[in-house]
Amino acid sequence: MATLLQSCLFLLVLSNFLLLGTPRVPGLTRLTAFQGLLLAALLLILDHALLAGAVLLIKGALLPSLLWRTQKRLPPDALICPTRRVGLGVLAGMAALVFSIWLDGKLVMPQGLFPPMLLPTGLGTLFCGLILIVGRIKAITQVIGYLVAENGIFLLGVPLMTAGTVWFELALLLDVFVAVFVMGIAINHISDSFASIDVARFRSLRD
Amino acid sequence: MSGELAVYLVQFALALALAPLLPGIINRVKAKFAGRHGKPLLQTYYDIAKLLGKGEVISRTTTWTFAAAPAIALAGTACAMALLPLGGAPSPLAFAGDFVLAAYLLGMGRFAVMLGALDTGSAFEGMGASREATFSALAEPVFFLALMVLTSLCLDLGRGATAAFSLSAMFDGHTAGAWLTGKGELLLLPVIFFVLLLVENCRIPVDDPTTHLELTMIHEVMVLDHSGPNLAMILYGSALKLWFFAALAAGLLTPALPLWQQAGLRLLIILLLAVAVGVVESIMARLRMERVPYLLGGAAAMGTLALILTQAR
Amino acid sequence: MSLFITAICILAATAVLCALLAVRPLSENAARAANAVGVVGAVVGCLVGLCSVASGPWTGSESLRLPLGLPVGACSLGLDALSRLFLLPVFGLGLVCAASGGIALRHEAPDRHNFAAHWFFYHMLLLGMALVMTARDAVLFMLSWEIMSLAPFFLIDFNDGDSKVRDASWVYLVAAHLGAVALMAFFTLLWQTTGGTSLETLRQTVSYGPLAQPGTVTGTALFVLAVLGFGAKAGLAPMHVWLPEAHPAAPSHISALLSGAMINAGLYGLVRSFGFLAPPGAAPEWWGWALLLLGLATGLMGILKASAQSNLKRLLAYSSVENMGLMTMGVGAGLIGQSCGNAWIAVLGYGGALLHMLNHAAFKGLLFLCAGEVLHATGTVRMPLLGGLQKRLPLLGAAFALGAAAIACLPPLNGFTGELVLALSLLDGPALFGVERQMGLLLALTGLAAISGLAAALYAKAYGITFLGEPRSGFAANVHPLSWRTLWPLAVPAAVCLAGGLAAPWFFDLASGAAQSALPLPHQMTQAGLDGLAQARASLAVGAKISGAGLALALLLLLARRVLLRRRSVESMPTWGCGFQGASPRIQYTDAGFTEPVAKLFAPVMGLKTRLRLGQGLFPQSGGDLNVSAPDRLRSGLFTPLFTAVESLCNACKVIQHGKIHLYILYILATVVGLLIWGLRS
Amino acid sequence: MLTALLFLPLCAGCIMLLWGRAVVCRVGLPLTALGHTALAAMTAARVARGEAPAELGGLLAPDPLGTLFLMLASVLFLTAAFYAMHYLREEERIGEHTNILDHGRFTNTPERRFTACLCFFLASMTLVTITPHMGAQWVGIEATTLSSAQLIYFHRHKRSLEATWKYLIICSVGIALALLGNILLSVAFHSAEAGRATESLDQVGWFVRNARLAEPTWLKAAFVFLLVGYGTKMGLAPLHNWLPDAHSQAPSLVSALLSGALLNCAMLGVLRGHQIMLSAGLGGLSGGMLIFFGLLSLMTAAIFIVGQGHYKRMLAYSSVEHMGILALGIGVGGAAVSGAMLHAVCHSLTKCMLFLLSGNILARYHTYSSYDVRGMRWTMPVTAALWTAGFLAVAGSPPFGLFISELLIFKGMLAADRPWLSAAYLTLLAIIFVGLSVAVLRMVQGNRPVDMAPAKREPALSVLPPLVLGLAVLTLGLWIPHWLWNFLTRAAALVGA
Repeated sequence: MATLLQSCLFLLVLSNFLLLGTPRVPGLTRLTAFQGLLLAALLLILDHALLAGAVLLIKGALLPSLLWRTQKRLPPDALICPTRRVGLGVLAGMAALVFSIWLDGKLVMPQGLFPPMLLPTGLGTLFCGLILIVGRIKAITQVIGYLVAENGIFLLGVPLMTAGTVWFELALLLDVFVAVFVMGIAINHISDSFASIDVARFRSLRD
Repeated sequence: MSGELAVYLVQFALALALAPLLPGIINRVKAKFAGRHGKPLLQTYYDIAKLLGKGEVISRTTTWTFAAAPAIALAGTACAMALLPLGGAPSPLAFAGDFVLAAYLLGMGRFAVMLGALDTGSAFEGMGASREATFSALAEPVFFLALMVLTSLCLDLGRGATAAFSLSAMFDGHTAGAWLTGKGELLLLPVIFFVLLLVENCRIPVDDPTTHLELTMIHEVMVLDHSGPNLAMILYGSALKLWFFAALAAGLLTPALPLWQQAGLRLLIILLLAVAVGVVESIMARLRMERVPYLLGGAAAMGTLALILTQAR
Repeated sequence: MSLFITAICILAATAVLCALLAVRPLSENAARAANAVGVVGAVVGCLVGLCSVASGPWTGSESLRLPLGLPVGACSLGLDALSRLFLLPVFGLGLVCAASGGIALRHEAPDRHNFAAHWFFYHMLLLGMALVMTARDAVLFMLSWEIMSLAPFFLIDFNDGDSKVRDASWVYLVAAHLGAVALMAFFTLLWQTTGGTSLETLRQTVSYGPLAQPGTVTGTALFVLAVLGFGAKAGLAPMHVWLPEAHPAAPSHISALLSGAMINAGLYGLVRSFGFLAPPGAAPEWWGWALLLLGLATGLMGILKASAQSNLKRLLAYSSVENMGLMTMGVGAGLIGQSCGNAWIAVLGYGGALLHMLNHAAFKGLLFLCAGEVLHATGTVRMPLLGGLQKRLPLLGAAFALGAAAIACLPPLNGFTGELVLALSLLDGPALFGVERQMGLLLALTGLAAISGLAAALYAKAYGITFLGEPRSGFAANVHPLSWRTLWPLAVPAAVCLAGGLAAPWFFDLASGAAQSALPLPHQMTQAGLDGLAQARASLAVGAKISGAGLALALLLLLARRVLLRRRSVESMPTWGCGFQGASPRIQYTDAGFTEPVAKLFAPVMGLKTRLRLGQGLFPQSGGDLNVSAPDRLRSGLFTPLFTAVESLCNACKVIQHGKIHLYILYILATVVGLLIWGLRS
Repeated sequence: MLTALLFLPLCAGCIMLLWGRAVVCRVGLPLTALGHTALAAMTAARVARGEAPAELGGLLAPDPLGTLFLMLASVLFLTAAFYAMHYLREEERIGEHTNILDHGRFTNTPERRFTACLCFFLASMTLVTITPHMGAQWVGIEATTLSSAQLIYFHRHKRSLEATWKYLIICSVGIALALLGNILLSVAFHSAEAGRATESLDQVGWFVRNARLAEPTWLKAAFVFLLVGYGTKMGLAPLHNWLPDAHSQAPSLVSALLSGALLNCAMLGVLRGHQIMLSAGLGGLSGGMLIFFGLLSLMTAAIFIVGQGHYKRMLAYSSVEHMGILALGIGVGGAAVSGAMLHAVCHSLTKCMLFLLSGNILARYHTYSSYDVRGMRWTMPVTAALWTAGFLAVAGSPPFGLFISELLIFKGMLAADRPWLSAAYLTLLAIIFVGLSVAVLRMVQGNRPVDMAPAKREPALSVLPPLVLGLAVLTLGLWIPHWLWNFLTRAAALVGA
């Protein structure tokens, strides 16, 4: 049981670094789907079967397919990021992991609530998502980064379900779904009117 | 008291009467130096009398300002004179701070004359007014400095604030004669007053009243356009002014003697001062205009020095 | 008190009425209606106000508390001698300026200006000033102070089509607001330290409160803030920069009101706040010296800058700065006397300052109104273009001459009296202990003498160049005449100038009453103070008699001249050109030429900028020209660099808003990390 | 009644969305607003009377703090709704739009969707203000983001799209962090939860009551995340970057609502966290962080207001400034908190007024640049007068309400013995005043542009709403009713006054 959980968490961390290291958008989309699967698995291990199904549905299938559809509509050259940013991103990811482990040491654990390594993993995923948003300058990668960050938060919320507060996860799923939906719409508008989803071009509003 | 009043009144009458004598004395001294015989001593009286008998020629440009200027100047000077203690007898009008009034009364006359000069719209008279304005503005603080030495001295002598601030107290023999009792710095004051006399009455080395070149004049050029009774008033007014400053210097030099002697001594000193002016005028050349401030600055320095010394005691 | 409230209500009602009129579209009738309402309201209100000031014993103090619907402060008003004294110029000039303004605005185009708005702000200004002078609560004081400071902005802004006017009004607004900020700090700090906002109770609380012992940090901070805040209003150097900008830009009746009544509020604030800030023995002596020096510097700077100006209204503005400097000297002397235990210096310093305030209101109001009439008659106030107005506008010339003589401190006019009392106060310096104190006061008196001497020169120039001689340009040559119908408002301040000189003791009673109530003296000194005031009053009485006699004598001499000249030839000829025949108005002395000797002496302070363009060739056909200007050094040297520095700093920092969204997210990330470390580092 | 308060705008929005005749939208909007305001007023009255209304099993149970912001949001929405009637008519009249900056043609979002989103926006703000449940509050705030994104993108051109995107991404990230804050919060209370008998929905109250039992480290971390998350939405520097863009691109009435109502709702989230920290005895830390943000926001506002040429951005930065002042007031604590409450009220009214006016100016001059606007006092006198008054009010000069509140906050700083903080506060306020004055006066003064017709009567619906708001602010500067002050103090008492 515990070993399964730990290996899931390890895979999650690994997937984070893969995300940070992947320059191409399709790869990122697949990895998000993979993270969704991992989360579902994790929930199964902590035997929340029902929620696991929901997660599998939304994070594992719905959102990736949505992203997939969006990126199909985009010109292929819009899907590659410069590699220099990628390298920096991985380094930043390392730093994020170290920082979250530091936090883990600082926070006094309530007994029996958090499995070991879950907190750093969650925080690390969150930071990795943010780093992804910072490092990539495509609109769609920012959506993916947001998704990853939400995964991290979701992960941190998981132990609380044992404490009975389910609303976090439900709200989160709903929210993620709607948000990504709206963002997808926005991306479509962007690609229509800018003929590109390179947010680095979003510089007309400044001082 | 009544004796003092009598002395005062006599002296005041004398001052009014003898003032025009001073220019005569000065001219006579200068003439002697130049080896000429010179005008009669009473020339100013003759001039005034003659002018009073004449009509006037008035510039078309001018207004009532021009017409009224000499009268105002004369009145101001006369009132200032009335505040002066004469012959050791305090002025019956004396009050705390009367020297401020005296200074501003003279200023009033000066103001009127300047306006009268500007009223003619002549370049020369405007020039004269400008110079007069500048020099009198610089002379005023010096005048105050010199008098402040005396006020602080009065205060040291234990007079109350109210008594100490009037000319009559400053110039009674005890204060003014204090240099005899070892307050040597007081001897600077007559010098300052003499300088002020030269500046205020526009004598050489500040101004040359008798030159024939208007460009170099100050006072004379301002009154170019006056004639007849007005010019008479101007002449008499400037004579009074001369007397005023001479009396100041004289009041400092006379020690505390019985009233009548003091009065006589003072009169004598005034006349001697006229002689001194004449001497200075004949042995000195006129300073260049931009030098005059240095003269006043020197006087101011002396005043400050005297002040410090008085305070230090 | 009830009369005062009535006056306030009348002014407020008129203001509301004007506000309602202001929304109507501009038209001839609207303008006329607005003028009528504004003038009548102001005149009636000010008359009632004057009655309220006169009502009741002068030194008696009444107070009144109305509910103020704010969680802080209270609406408590009070009338004591000080308030009454400062209310006199407010209501008096308010009345005069309203009347003359109503006449002046007839010349303005009704479709280019919103007269109703103008009158609305005029009444707001009057209201603000009246409330400031009577407020007995810090919060109420600040509110009315800000009303008083904001209203003039809209009044100065009257001709806002002109960029110069816009600039001037902006400078005014900024100066006023910065001053108000300092005051906010001042009063709030006071409130914090004493625990109350009522100025009445402050006096008691401070005397045993934390400010009782001199030289505390709080006390120093309070002093500095007060000087900054009130000094900015009073125009003490270097906060005076707004005055020479605002007064030329504003309509003349506004300049008169601002210069005669509003800037007094700064002095009032200083005096009032020292009333509770410096209880007997609590004021460090250096406060007095600081004020004395500040006043002296302001006075000298003001008079020298004034004599450098060629624009008549700018000249008057700088001379207001100079006069405020003199009053500040008086207050400083008062504080010195108080802290050195010399009642004579203390009471006469205060009395002189307050008396001079009263006089200054009269003659400065008169002079500004005259300048306004000159503007209406000729279309310019640039002295190089004027001259010969005395012949063309005799009434106006006489009024200006009177004002000029008064402000030049010439007896028998009122300017002299204040000067005399100040001089008496400083003269007692030798009675202090220590040569440095004695020399300090006496040298200050020397400075005072220098200032008044320069003032005489300045106003000889102002009147002589503007009104005497021959017209220097077409502006002055063909003026449109002014009848007594337009000039009658000037009669009031002119009369006050004369009465202030000839009836000096009565005017001094007003000031001395205020000085007693304002200056907190320990009771062992009160008797001496009363004696001092009595002595000064006696001196003024004799002085007034003598100068009156001088006036009589002058009239007598004129009469004698008239008698002599009867039946004699009085011919009028052209001015004697010393043999030069081709005399023309252009060879007259100009203002620049008149001040040239002074300018040479004080070049560093005056900072004249001369631009000389010579004609070409040996016999130049096109005449060259000489342009002399005196920009304000403190503005160009201190404030402009400061503001530009701040602006460039801000512009340099603007790069952080670069528009790159992913970096914005980076900001968030960095903030989270930083705050987590801050929160959990222990 | 609370349920009605929540569902009235929801249903109205749905109706507009489904059966979206223009007349329905334009008439329905003010009607909804009126009904909502009436209900809100009733609620406020009950709360003021000291009752504790609760519905949906305690999910909706407003406390004074929330009720205050509820009233604000409702009133502002009312004015904006009336303004919208005029605004939408104008928009329809223009028909074919061209972008002011790049002159590209664009169309508007369908009116039905716009009005519907307005209603949803109101509903979500209502939820935020009246629920005592942190989670529900979080949901509400997220909902405001999603519904207002549509509003910002009303004019469908590139710039508004860019603004919308930035708004969406930055705020979503912020909200996500806030959610994490919530999670950490309940982790902090986990051990305490064990002793909790029944699952009541009045979370805030419960947290506040048992804050001592909570695990401090987690509490700190939770507060950090809440602060950053909701602070992003509230527009505290350096998290404010979406704000000027969104406010400058959104239609003016939307900017008015965002700046006047939304920012306060976001602040409510921060306040809840601060409440818990205070009762946990960690008020020092949270106050310090608030002061830090406040000072930073003031600086940022000063930097960008000085020499700002874009008058809507200028207003946006002034919102940043005032959020900073609020943060300062709350962080300092003591007397300053009630001042901050008053400040929130006055700022919302003033800023709403200014943004509505900016809409008028934009419609008349067709430019964002204050350099190109001249002589407003001749072309649009009423707007010009209100614009000037609004400038004075927002710059915090008497006799407007903001002066009183800023004075109280300053007093609080001195009382808390922070002389340097108060000095910096005054200095920055002065700089901001100067910066604002330059731009505003430049626009108001001067001669009428030659190509522009002289003043014609301005439509009543375009000037009346701002006028009403302006009068309200003026009144608050001279007379604050007793009941209102009591209400403010009660609200302030919850956050440590």
